[in-house]
Amino acid sequence: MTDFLTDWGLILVTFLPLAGALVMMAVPRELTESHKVIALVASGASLVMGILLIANFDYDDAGALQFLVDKEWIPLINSGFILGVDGISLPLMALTLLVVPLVIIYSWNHIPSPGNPKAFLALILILETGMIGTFAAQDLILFFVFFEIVLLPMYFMIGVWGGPERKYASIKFFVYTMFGSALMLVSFLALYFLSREQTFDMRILTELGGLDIARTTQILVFGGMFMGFGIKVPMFPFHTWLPDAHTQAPTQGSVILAAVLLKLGTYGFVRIALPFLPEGAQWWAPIIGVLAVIGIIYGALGCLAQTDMKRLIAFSSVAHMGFVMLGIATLTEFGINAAVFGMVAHGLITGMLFFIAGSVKDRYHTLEIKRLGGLLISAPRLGWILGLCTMASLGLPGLAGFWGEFPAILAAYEPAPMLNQTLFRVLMVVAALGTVLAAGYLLWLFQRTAFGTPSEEFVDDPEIVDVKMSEWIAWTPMIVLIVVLGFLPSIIFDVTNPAATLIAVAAGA
Amino acid sequence: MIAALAPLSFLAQSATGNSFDVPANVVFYIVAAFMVFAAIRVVTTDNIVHAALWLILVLSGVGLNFLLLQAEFVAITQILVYLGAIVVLFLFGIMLTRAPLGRADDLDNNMRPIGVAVGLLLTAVIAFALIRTFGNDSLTFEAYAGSQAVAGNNRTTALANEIFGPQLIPFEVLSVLLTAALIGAIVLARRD
Amino acid sequence: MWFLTHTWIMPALMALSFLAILAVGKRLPKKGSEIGVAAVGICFVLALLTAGSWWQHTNDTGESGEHASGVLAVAPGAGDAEEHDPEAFSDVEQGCSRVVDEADHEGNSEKAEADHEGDTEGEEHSSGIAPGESASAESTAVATAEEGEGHAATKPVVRCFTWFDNGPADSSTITVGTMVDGQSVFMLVVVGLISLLVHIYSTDYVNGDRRYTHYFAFLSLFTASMMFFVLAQSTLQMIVGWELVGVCSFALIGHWWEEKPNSNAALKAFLTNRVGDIGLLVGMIILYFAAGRSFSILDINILAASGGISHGLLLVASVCLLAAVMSKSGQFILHTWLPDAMAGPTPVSALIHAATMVVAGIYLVARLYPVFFEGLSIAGSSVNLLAVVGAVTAMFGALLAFVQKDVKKVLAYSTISQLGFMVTALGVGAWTAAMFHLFTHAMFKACLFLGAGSMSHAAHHSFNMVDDYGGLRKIMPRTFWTFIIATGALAGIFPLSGFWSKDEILAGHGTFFSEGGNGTYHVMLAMLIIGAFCTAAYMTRTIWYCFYGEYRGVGTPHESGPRITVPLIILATLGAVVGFLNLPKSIGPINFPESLHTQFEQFVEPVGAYFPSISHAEFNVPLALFSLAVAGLGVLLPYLYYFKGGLAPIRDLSERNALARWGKNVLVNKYYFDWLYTDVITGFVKGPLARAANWFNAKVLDGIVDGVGAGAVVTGQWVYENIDQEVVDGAVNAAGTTATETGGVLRYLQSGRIQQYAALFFAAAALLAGVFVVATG
Amino acid sequence: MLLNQFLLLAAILFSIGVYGVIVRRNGVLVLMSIELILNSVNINLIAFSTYHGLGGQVFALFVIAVAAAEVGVGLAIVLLIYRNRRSVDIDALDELKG
Repeated sequence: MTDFLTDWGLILVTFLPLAGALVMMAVPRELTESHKVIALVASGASLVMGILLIANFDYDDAGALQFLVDKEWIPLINSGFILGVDGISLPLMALTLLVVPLVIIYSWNHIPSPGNPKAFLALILILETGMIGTFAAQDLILFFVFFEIVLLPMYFMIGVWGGPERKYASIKFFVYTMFGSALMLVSFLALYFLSREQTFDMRILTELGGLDIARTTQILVFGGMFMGFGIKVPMFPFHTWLPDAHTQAPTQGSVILAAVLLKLGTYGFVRIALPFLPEGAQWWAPIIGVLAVIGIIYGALGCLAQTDMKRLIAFSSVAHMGFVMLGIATLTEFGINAAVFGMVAHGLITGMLFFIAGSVKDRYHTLEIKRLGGLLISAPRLGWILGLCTMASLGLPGLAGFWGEFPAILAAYEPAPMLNQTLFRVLMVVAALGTVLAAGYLLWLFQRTAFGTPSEEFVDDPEIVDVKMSEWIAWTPMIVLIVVLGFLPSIIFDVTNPAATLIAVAAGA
Repeated sequence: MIAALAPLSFLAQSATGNSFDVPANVVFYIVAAFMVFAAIRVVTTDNIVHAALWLILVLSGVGLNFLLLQAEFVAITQILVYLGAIVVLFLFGIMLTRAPLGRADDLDNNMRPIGVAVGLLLTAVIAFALIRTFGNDSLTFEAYAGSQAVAGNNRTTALANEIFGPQLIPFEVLSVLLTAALIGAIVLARRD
Repeated sequence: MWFLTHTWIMPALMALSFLAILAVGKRLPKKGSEIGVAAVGICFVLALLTAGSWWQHTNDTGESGEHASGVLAVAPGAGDAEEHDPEAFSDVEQGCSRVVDEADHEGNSEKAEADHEGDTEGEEHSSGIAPGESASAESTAVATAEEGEGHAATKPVVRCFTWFDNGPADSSTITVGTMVDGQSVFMLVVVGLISLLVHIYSTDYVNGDRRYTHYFAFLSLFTASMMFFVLAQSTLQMIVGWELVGVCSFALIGHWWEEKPNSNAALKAFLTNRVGDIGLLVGMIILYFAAGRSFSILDINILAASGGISHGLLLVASVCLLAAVMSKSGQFILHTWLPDAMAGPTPVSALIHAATMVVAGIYLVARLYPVFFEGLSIAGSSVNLLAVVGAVTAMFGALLAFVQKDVKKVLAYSTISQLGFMVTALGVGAWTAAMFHLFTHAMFKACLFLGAGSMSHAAHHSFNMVDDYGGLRKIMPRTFWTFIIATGALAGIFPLSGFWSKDEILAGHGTFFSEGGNGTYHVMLAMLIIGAFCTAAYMTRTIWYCFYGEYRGVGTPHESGPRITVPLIILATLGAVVGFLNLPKSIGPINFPESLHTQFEQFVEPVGAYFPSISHAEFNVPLALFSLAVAGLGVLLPYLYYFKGGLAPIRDLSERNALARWGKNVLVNKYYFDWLYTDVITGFVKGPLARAANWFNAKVLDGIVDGVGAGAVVTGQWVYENIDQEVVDGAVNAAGTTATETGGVLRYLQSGRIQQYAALFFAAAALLAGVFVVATG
Repeated sequence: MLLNQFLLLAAILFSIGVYGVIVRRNGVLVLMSIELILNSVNINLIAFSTYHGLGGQVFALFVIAVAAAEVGVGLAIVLLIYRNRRSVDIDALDELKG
């Protein structure tokens, strides 16, 4: 069993969804129910494999890559088919494996217009393969391939199943990310040519840690990655695609986008940019820190100006990812741990918020905050879940969001030794200020949507019902996780800590 | 066919020895000048049919370049496929879309300056990189010598060995692709 | 001992109760309230048992320290300190405090025998550490040497487990657990008691409410969070508890969220607290790093008390934490949320916004006292931030209470003012006095709030005492008497509890007649006395409006049922007698028996390396008399005005003393009285001062809060419209526009023209390639 | 002969092709520009194959084949567009516009 897992585990986890998508191709389009079942089975099988992996993961050695698959792939450029997970990829992979089946369950009776579950679900499965692959890949070219695989399904999800402005949003999303990817690829190639071994193997590149690469070059190459990953995160000046994409995407798209896709960028920073180019990272860290904090404040201000619930939540992502990036910018174990925790927490919480926004839209056919209100009367359970999620999102201790925020702020007090302490302490205070703004806009949202009495147009609207069965099934695991992680942060911290320590040592050396 | 072309490739043959370098170079630069001029005409002419004809010139020049580089088979294929098939396809396309056969003023959009800028920038960057990387490296055709030795001094045989040996699977995939493209083109172009 | 090591059961039980009520509450016959009442009842019993266990524990420690606990004389017994101090932390589980661990470690190496008595009860956790005698870790030793106070060190019982690891393996464990010492035990009892009574009271008071079940669920959650906070072993845990009580407060203030003002009040409370929380987060972070990457309260306290942390850092940290205290405990300039918080149900006001949650700030300061003590240089100075903030709050809060019509608002301002007393007490080094006042205040203020609730229950849910109350004395005798007793206690009337605790605070400032406590805080003392005067006065006014005169409301009021009156009676009784828990050693010539006096001090106040050596003020008879007189005057003036105002002037009084003569002169001429009271005192207070205060309160402070909110929205809007949509998007778009002659910036990217993307793409690729070509050369 | 003379020629052709892709409005002309780009790549492949063996020639052949396929499909698309809109003006193709 263990041998099987070691050899095939990761491959199966990664490609089972893709296999499911291929099977769906062969099934006629009219059999919508079968498509849903196949999609669920494929992602479920992947989840089961994932659980097996998680169960067999050696937590004492969480800093090392496990279940390593190392096959020859493109010998010409010395690029291998290398998959592996360590303490940092594992939580993110688990998050992906969890979220996708839930999204498929949610889709059971929420296929957005214009329908066609076959294509929709197949795209979700392809997306899953891309996301898991990105977290598992240990070869730059492989990483890049998976990273780009993600782009297309998302583009189509927004462009076909999206809202009225979908074309603009999808193009913006595509061009933005594509632009970043191009620069990122150049950086990868530069790494290849500049490294002593001429390899794309991330293990070797981590080990080399920017050896032989001059400082200026490191800074430039890091800059390319910064664009690629930073756009995906999205960091402050590059975030403008996000609100549009989120607002226009169908609920499922928004959830996946918020829950997993944004993490590809931050994961890239942690996995690739920091350990490969320590000196570049050190040069860029203050810039990243400042941009992150600007993002926190700016995202919050943006939220306060929104009149659309979904757009507000989208803007809040900018602020939350700011905390993640602040953690990364400190180049300390604490900061990187916080960042990974923040990614998972943000995935769960913002994912949930988008789920709720989608359900509200289903019921009210509008997300304009002004027109909503009295959700707690019309649909009490939905309202309470929204309350819980807003509380989690504003970083209430005892819920998952806190452990992404607080340690990041904490880490900023004492960043890695070579960074400017004063600057980071200022950033810390500003970031702490951001938590107040976060409370402001989220509670404001909650007050305007949930409190009060429903406006007249929605009183006794038969469509406004409380949480449905498929929603319960899809949401319960996420809600439970939000609460459990809030009280037992060790579930994630203990896994990420060894790996984060290695990265912090590599980047801060 | 190939044999018939043999006289033409004397230029290439001679390239190995320094003595014929000069005529080969002369031919190259003349051809290159024509090609650049023709290529510029392709993208600037305001007569769409002329563009296709200028394209023929460029493609032939590329074929000649292949000959200079001792790649006769590719040169032949280039001429056959491009001139025989692709340009004809273009002309069909022009006719079918009822493009204006004479001059037309609206073939370009308003992005000429940016196009020129991008083009010059690209040229500059690539040229700079090339010159710095390869400098004055001469062509030696060493690699050909090795494979020819195996295939009995016949370059075409060597090429065939390569295609139907190590590259067989890509080759097959390519044929599938061509079929798929054919079907795709039919599907797209058919009137429902 | 078992109870001391298993205190975690209490918050866990309450949390369980929260979940149970949410899950099945609605299906139960009493809609879930039975679960809550039962759980909190068990918790209260456990808290009492814990307290008993602690009492036992302290006595044991005292004996083993070979030191009679009663000796209070200030005698620098250095030998004594060395004798018992290593054992002072023998009940600290290994790993909960790095400093203690190090001390233990070094002790062990020198002297392994070191058996100790503390854990003979056979509990499995806290044993096994054999602290050596010398405990020569630098910090501990320094601290103990300074420890000159007389009685034996009380031993905190600390248990913990790893919460998570963060950072390199050797120095990164972050623990969660319980830290039980006198302070937390007494607070547990307070929380348990008030919570139990409020639960019982609520079963009647909110009966039939639309969200009865939710109400009880959140009461349970609140109790759980508060206990979690009180028992916290690490500062991180305190943050968690701190925020959780805040969110419960949010939920309960906004209990009737259908009405906008209620949800506004809830938002205001939460946001104001969040502003203070910036300070909390930053302060705790500073302390974490200052204590060598440890959240442990013990570590922080020991290091702070022993000079292991620089004064500058402590100062910054304590100022940051003060912001949190100001918001949570309603101290001046961040107090505005507390009166608004009265929008919640009255029992909630009693439990959360008077007796327990709002004192979390006080508790925080008391818990991390060395930080404040050293950081603000409390000993020996005559002014510091804590004292100033507290005194200002005590005075202004009391003044504001005059102009309120709503009985709950009077009580809310009163709470603010009393919290100011506690903060000042902490600021002048009168730690025990602050805790004691916290204790007594919890009793009588809860009683007052519940009494107000009882009245509104009778008077058709109105709290407007001026317009809707009156003459309730006869109709609601039990409410009346309990209210009177609690008012007496609040006003500091001898011998009710408030007298003792308030007086201890006043004495702690040092008096005008002699020095006392840790310094000479004369200015604060004066302000507090004014505050005390006002307290007595506005409470008398309240009593007049509520209970005397004719009933002015609608309907026929009636006395409330037993589930409301019984808690009132219990609280009033306690409010009357708990003052005797901490009698001074002597009052003038009268000496109290040893078993009676300074009990509170002995069992609650920690002594040892994790607590600074504070000195205790002696009971000061002149000061006590003076303050009593001030309180009496505070009662007298409104009494004369309201109760006797309509009667003929009392002539005889003027011949007896000067003060009464002055009062008489006022009364002789009604206008003069009016002038004095309405124009000069009330007029000034109610007019310029209160109005100014109210104006400042409403316009400036609220204005700032609202303004910041509105400003943030406006800024947000502006930023969004101008920067986000124009500049940032514009920059993106501009990249494609460089060579275009015309066309709006925004329109361009939206063109959707592939060729522009192509141009952009190639240009970017070329540029980047160029950069690399140049760079890698 | 120098390696660079071929490579530079290819670079120039490539840039001209890019220019064409950017400025041409007619779909057929854009396709022609793409052919220029593909051919410049082919020159590179062949030039390098003199150093690295016949793989480059094989690749060039593949590129030619793919180009043929591409032109086929591309023209079909242009045709389709023409049929639907009576124009092959790419500027008019603002389907992607938001």
